[in-house]
Amino acid sequence: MSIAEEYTDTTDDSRFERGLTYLQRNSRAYLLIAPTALFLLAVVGYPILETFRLSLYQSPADSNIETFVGLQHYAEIVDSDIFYRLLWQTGRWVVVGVAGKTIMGLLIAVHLKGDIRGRKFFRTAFLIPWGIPYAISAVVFRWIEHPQFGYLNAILLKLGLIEQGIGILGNPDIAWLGVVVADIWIGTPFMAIIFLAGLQSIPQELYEAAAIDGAERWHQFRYITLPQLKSVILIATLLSTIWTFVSFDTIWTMTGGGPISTTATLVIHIYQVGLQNGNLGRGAAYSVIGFLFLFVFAIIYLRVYTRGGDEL
Amino acid sequence: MSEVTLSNVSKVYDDDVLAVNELSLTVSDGEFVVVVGPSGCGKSTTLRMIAGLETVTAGEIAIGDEVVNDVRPQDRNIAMVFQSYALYPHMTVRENMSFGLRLSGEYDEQIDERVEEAAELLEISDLLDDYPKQLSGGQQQRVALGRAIVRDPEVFLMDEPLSNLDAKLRTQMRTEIQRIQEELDVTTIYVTHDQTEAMTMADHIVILNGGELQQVDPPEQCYDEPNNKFVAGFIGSPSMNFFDVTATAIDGGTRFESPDVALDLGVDIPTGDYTLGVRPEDFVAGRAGEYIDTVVDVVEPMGSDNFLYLETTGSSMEVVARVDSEYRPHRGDEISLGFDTDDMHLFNADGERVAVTELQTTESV
Amino acid sequence: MSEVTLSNVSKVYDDDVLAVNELSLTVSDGEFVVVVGPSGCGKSTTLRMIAGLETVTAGEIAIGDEVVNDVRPQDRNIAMVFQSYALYPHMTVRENMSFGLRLSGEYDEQIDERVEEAAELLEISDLLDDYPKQLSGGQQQRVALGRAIVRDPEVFLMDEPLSNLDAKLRTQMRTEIQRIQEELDVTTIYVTHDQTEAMTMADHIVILNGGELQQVDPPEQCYDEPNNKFVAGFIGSPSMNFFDVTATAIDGGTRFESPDVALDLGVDIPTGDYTLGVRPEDFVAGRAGEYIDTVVDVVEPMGSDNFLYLETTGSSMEVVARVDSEYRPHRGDEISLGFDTDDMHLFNADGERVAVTELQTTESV
Amino acid sequence: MTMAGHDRSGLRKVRLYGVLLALLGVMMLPFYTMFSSTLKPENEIFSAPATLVPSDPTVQAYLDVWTQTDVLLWIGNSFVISLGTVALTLALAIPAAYSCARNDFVGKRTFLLSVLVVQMFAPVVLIVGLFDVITQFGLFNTYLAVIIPAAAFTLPFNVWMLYGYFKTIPVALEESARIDGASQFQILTKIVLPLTKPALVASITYTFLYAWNRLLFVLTFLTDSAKYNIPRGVFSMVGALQTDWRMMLTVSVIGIIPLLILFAFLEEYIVAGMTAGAVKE
Amino acid sequence: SGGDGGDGGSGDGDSGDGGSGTDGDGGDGGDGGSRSIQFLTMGVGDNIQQYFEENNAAFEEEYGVDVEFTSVTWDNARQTVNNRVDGGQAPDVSRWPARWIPQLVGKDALEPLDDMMDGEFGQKFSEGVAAGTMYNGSHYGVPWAASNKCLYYNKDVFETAGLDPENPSLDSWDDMLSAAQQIRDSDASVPALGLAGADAIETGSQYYHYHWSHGADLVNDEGLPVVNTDGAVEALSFYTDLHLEHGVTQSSPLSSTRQDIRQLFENGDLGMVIGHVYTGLNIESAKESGDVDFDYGIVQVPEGPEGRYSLFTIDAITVLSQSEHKDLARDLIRFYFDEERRFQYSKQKGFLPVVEAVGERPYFSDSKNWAPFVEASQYARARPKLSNFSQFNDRMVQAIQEALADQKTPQKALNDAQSDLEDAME
Ligand SMILES: Nc1ncnc2c1ncn2[C@@H]1O[C@H](COP(=O)(O)OP(=O)(O)OP(=O)(O)O)[C@@H](O)[C@H]1O
Ligand SMILES: Nc1ncnc2c1ncn2[C@@H]1O[C@H](COP(=O)(O)OP(=O)(O)OP(=O)(O)O)[C@@H](O)[C@H]1O
Ligand SMILES: [Mg+2]
Ligand SMILES: [Mg+2]
Repeated sequence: MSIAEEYTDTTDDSRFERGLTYLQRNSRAYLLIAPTALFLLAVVGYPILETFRLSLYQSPADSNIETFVGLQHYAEIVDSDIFYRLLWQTGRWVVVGVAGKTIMGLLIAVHLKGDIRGRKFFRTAFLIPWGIPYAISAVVFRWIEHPQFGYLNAILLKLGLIEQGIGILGNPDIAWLGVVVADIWIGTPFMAIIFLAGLQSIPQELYEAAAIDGAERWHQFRYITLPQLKSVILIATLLSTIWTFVSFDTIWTMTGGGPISTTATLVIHIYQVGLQNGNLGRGAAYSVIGFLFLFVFAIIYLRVYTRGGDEL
Repeated sequence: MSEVTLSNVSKVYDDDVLAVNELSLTVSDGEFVVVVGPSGCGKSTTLRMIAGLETVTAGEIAIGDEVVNDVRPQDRNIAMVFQSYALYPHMTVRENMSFGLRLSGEYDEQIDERVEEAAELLEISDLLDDYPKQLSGGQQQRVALGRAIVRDPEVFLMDEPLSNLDAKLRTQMRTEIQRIQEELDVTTIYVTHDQTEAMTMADHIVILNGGELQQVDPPEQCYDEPNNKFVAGFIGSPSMNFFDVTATAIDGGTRFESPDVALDLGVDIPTGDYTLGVRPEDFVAGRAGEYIDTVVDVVEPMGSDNFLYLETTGSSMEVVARVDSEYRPHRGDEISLGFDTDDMHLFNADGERVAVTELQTTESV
Repeated sequence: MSEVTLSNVSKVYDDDVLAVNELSLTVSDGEFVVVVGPSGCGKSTTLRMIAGLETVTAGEIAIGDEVVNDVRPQDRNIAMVFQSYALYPHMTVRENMSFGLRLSGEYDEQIDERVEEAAELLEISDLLDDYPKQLSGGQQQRVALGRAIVRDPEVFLMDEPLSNLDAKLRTQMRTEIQRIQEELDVTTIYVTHDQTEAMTMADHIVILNGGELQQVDPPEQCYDEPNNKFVAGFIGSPSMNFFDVTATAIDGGTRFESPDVALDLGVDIPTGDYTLGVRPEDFVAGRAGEYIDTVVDVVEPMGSDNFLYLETTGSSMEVVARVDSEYRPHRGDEISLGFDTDDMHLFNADGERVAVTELQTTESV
Repeated sequence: MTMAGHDRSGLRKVRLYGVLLALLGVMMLPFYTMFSSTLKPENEIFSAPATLVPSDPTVQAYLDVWTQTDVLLWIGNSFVISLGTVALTLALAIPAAYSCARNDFVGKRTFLLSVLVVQMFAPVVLIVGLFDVITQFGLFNTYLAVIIPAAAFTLPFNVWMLYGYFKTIPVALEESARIDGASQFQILTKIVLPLTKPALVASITYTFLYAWNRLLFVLTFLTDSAKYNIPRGVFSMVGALQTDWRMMLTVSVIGIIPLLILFAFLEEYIVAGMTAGAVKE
Repeated sequence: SGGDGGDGGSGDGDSGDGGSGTDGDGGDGGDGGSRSIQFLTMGVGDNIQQYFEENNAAFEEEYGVDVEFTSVTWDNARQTVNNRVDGGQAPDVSRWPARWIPQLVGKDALEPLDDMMDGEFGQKFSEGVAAGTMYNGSHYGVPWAASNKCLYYNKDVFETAGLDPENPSLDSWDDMLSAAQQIRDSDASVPALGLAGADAIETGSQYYHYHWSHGADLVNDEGLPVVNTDGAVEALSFYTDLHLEHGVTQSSPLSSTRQDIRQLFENGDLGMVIGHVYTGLNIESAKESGDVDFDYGIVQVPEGPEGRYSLFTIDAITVLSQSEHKDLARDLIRFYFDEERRFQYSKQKGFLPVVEAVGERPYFSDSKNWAPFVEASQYARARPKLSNFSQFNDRMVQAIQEALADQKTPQKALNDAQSDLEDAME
């Protein structure tokens, strides 16, 4: 019997007592998380539960009468074609959007990391998109891409690349890309500042050691920066995924989900069904499904992350 | 070719700290040079400049025939042990050690082999899959050492690589480093504050003080013929004992006098103020009436020897003598210390060495 | 009262590393104890448990009369020098050193005074307004030391506080630490891998190996009467030479024999396998035909002495001897090494000390 | 010799700035669109094709905004809401994140995961229920009606972000402070937080801007136009059939100015806090 | 229904109803004496902001109350209203499209205003207008404003294209098409016709003109969808062919909202567009400030094989049943229905007057901008009153887009819409 086993194997205490001493020993830890837990519970606990509850009811827009329908909403959703199309459209929206923001953010952060002249200017300038109300940014992007008033078309026309304005947001094949670009633009500063903060906490001597080991810049990035940023990247991409998944303003303002619903995501659909058309129950059911997707994703993501032996 | 040459190299840190001042130094191909000097004298800075981690404020550094001032560290083909270890916290010991090899595109088996070999040598085979934070200080240091020695660089730079190891392991590692260095015939620059390491490992010892070069010579020469008072006091432990003496011309030589010493030598030397130095182990104790009269203050048994801390009767100066462990006087005992004039060192008012022996020889001719 | 008592203290790290095993130890009030042992033997862990930074897996630690297992570090009134320095990177040297005092609500002038006094002592007065990253390794270490000594704790814990200092400064610091410790009469537990520090500073030396206590005794006793083979080999540098010998009864005593040694002693001792140990400095070189015949391999001049690395003619074992620096044989010279049987150590098959001298005395009675 | 060196580091600089400027250009195009539009007469905004440079720049829009709207009031309200949210969020997130970073307790993973759950519903969905909560607490039409939901939605990021950063602070530093006699609170305020400056700044920036840009909560929970923030102010200009885009954009541009000042200030703060490594590892 | 004693005698302007100070719930008079009334509207652009500010102030002065006036954007209006109604924070008075009335009534959110509408106050409105706020046999609001459409054309463009600007002969859809073709083939550098195709409610509004005039309808008398009749297919075919076949529209109509094409026209960058009164008013004011310089004409929306229709929308002002100040709310309504105030509103906002007396003012019949719209009242046609109209409309817009994008034939697009709508409306 190893010493370790010997000492962890004290079975004398009753389970309850042990639980009690455990709580006592960790009381500070619990005390410190308690305000956050309680606050969140108080503020969003009810809305979330309400969403779950509503998803089991038929609650027509034009009446206060709710009818319990069980899982009917879910059944109908899973049975509908639109659901799968929405999933696909949400998926590509999230994947491309998050990847774009992450890459752009990293690119900016890496270049801003050093002690360069004009750092303050660049840093501040890169944050500008973040300071504009999202809906305004979306409007501006809609204009930029607009076939008639848009700067993009104006530039292309001026360069003689096109003869007639192209309507990116009116083209069912590429409209979603037109929206993703705006989303990336809006979301990049966040990524950049997070990564910058992460980069700044990497000890310089690790780069020195790596340089001595013969690591080129790319290697240093790959073997020092990325692993050291791992937890930051994890947090940023996980949250960004969630946010992008539930994001609404940009799409809604730019295309309203169109054309032909090709830019609609689950959330856009939820808004249309639940809030515009007043089918709250159906909207809630969609919301719960969206939540389940994200939840499972988060768990898998964290699992994969912690697989290498890293702590959560 | 991997001779390392520093020509008038200076380093001024941002905030106007002159860390290294016009240092010129040549380390020949395959040579093992040990850099010593008081804490803060610029040892690490020098190493870091050679590695390319610190820009050179003035002067030139060349590796082989190439001036490397503007060559990036990764292109200099060096291996370095950092004073602060600088292990990669997100990599296991194995990964830490193999990182450089992997980058240079070695085969996996070969990497494994070399890493395991080095780990065995450093007695960290059991720790290969641990992360740095799980290791003790000395274990971390050994990993840092291992990371350097698995590679096959042109130049080894080691910054106090054994400082956190115990005497036994240290002796062992010392031998291993020497063996590896000789085997690979790699030019090596080694910073240490350990006298034993300096004395036993170095082809040449480089002594720095306040960013300035004091002496570059083989170990024994540094010990026996220190360039100046600083080196004399720095090399050797316990330090050399110094007496401020005045030289006056006497018949057939010179008389050196202080409240504690009075010594007539058959040398011809300008009169004036000098400093006379005698190493603790060069004292011969017990010859009463000879040269210096002292009273025993403390006796420090060191196992193999005893250190005597004595006070001179003349001016109550502290003097240290190292004697055989069997000789063990008591506090308050009066002892007279003698020394051979051959073992005596003499420095002029500027602290520079005056070669007494030669003078003596000259005189005797 | 600030006696420190460890009773059967064990530490198991999460991943089942047994770092300290059933350690019992009492450090009396005001005592200076030095902990030594090979790298990774649990020295830092022990210190950290006493400080309260590491939970105790089993056993009890008491400071004064109070069991402190569950007392928070900040309530233990200790000062500690970390092996890794652990300086606050965002504070200047002055702020680093005064942080503890400030927290305990001292007056500003008093704080300044104490910090400046300590800085002077540590020769870092010029650096008071620098940040840690602007300091050399040794300077950082001195700041770490300074941070501990400005305070007025019940217990000092120091983890290799001088490892990055040069010999001279180290000697100086050593003396200072001892002076401060005596002045304040603070119970001190001091980890080092430096033999000189251990020998000169300690009231008692604590020797650990693999998490287990080997010996607690005054320095000389550890040196002269090591409890076991491990201690014998660990204390003293270069290490003791060991010879595996077989004891057979002969007329009027015992014969110890190995390919290298043959020695008849007038002792009565069970026959069997033993290890015979002789320290390098206890060899007397040049007495041909006496005990051990060797061939010189390497001569390492150390300034004050020479180390001889020799190979026994019997079984080609390596033997180290320390001789006067004037005695300087050449590679290949044949030398016979002798030693006084008084200086000889004997260990049984379990590595435990067999008191030869006493046996001899017994026999001679 | 030194020439070559200059060339090389010069080249690197050129490349660095090249990349930065290119990125900046891409990031700035939409802002340029916005800004240049504010200098155009109303009709020119909708000329086809667009004029890339205002043909006849005028600052009339800025004057109009100044005289005709409550833009200062909106900015002031935005500050109140943003600062309130930052204060509330950090007060909650710092202890929680610290607790998770330094302790290993049963339920930690669950806690961290549940914190995320908040974000997994679109705010437009939760707002229905949130409305009840806000009115239940009697907060309707108060600043808190915006601050509290904003805090709830920024908490997850803050908890996770700070949690991640707190973990990167060498424990040795905290241990050292404990030995020095620092209380848990002092360790947090004197050691941990100063060392997490970059992360704190990121957190604050995020939280501040989240609240700054929040339209939905203001729209839903504030009816009193004296409490409007900038986005709400901007969108109060959207008409049924006709919208004064120029004024809206102008307000948006003006709204950025205080932010720029703030960012510049924070930048200073980050640089001041950039100190690394005093632990041998 | 019975007596109209409630608001006896007051010509809804001034003093008469001082009694409102002590209406029903005097209980809340205790605190500081100032009561407040919440007035929610949507889409108050800058052009009418001042109107409300001034009049609210006047009302506050007169009645000694606070008016808490809130305007939300159209994008968020629906949701805000739902939230506030569901959350028990409904305003006292609110103005919104009459087509929302059914849904709100379903939630018991609205106070019947029959007392006002059936009384003297109701006399202000023509029957057709008054019917706009009627649902389930009760008036749940007072008509606030109305809008309808005409066809604008750019005289300069017509001239360039060799068409007669003063006599454009745009009577039928085919006339419009041939004029457009002529513009397309001419030197005119602008697109001939504005076509809305973006994913927005208004795309439906624009299209329904074509739909109805081809004899198609949205729902039948039983309220069931009938969107894929032959007429409907013909209408949609015509609509999409304008773009796909004839190329007379601006590029990429799927990108364009109704606002976009209106802006194009107002800037002189379009030949023709169907628009509201205020398009003309906007152009006038832009011409005044020198920003644009072109002449335009207004004619009736072209006629189709089965008639001519102009989409007619009514906004209603309502009192919410949650209100605790219902009498005061009525006072506010009466206050705003002062004839002069109504006149100013229409004039400034560019909405057709709903009060007959105002509509008869020569200001409207004499104005070249207003007269065609007054005339268009005879072609007025409202969207069907369906509680789920917005869902219905969404589906229609999708069909239009599918056809416009050439993904489906008009027939198929409408068939699919029909079947989806049938499912949805079961
Ligand atoms: N955090 C940890 N997790 C797991 N194992 C650890 C941890 N810290 C130390 N150890 C292990 O415990 C043992 C004792 O470590 P400790 O740091 O006490 O050694 P030490 O005697 O101080 O050595 P050194 O002289 O090298 O500093 C080592 O084997 C080490 O690998
Ligand atoms: N980054 C820095 N910024 C400013 N000054 C520095 C910096 N690094 C070192 N110095 C200063 O330069 C001098 C030389 O430092 P260096 O690290 O080379 O000393 P060292 O000889 O290695 O000392 P040690 O034996 O203590 O490690 C010291 O006085 C130190 O304070
Ligand atoms: Mg150094
Ligand atoms: Mg240790």
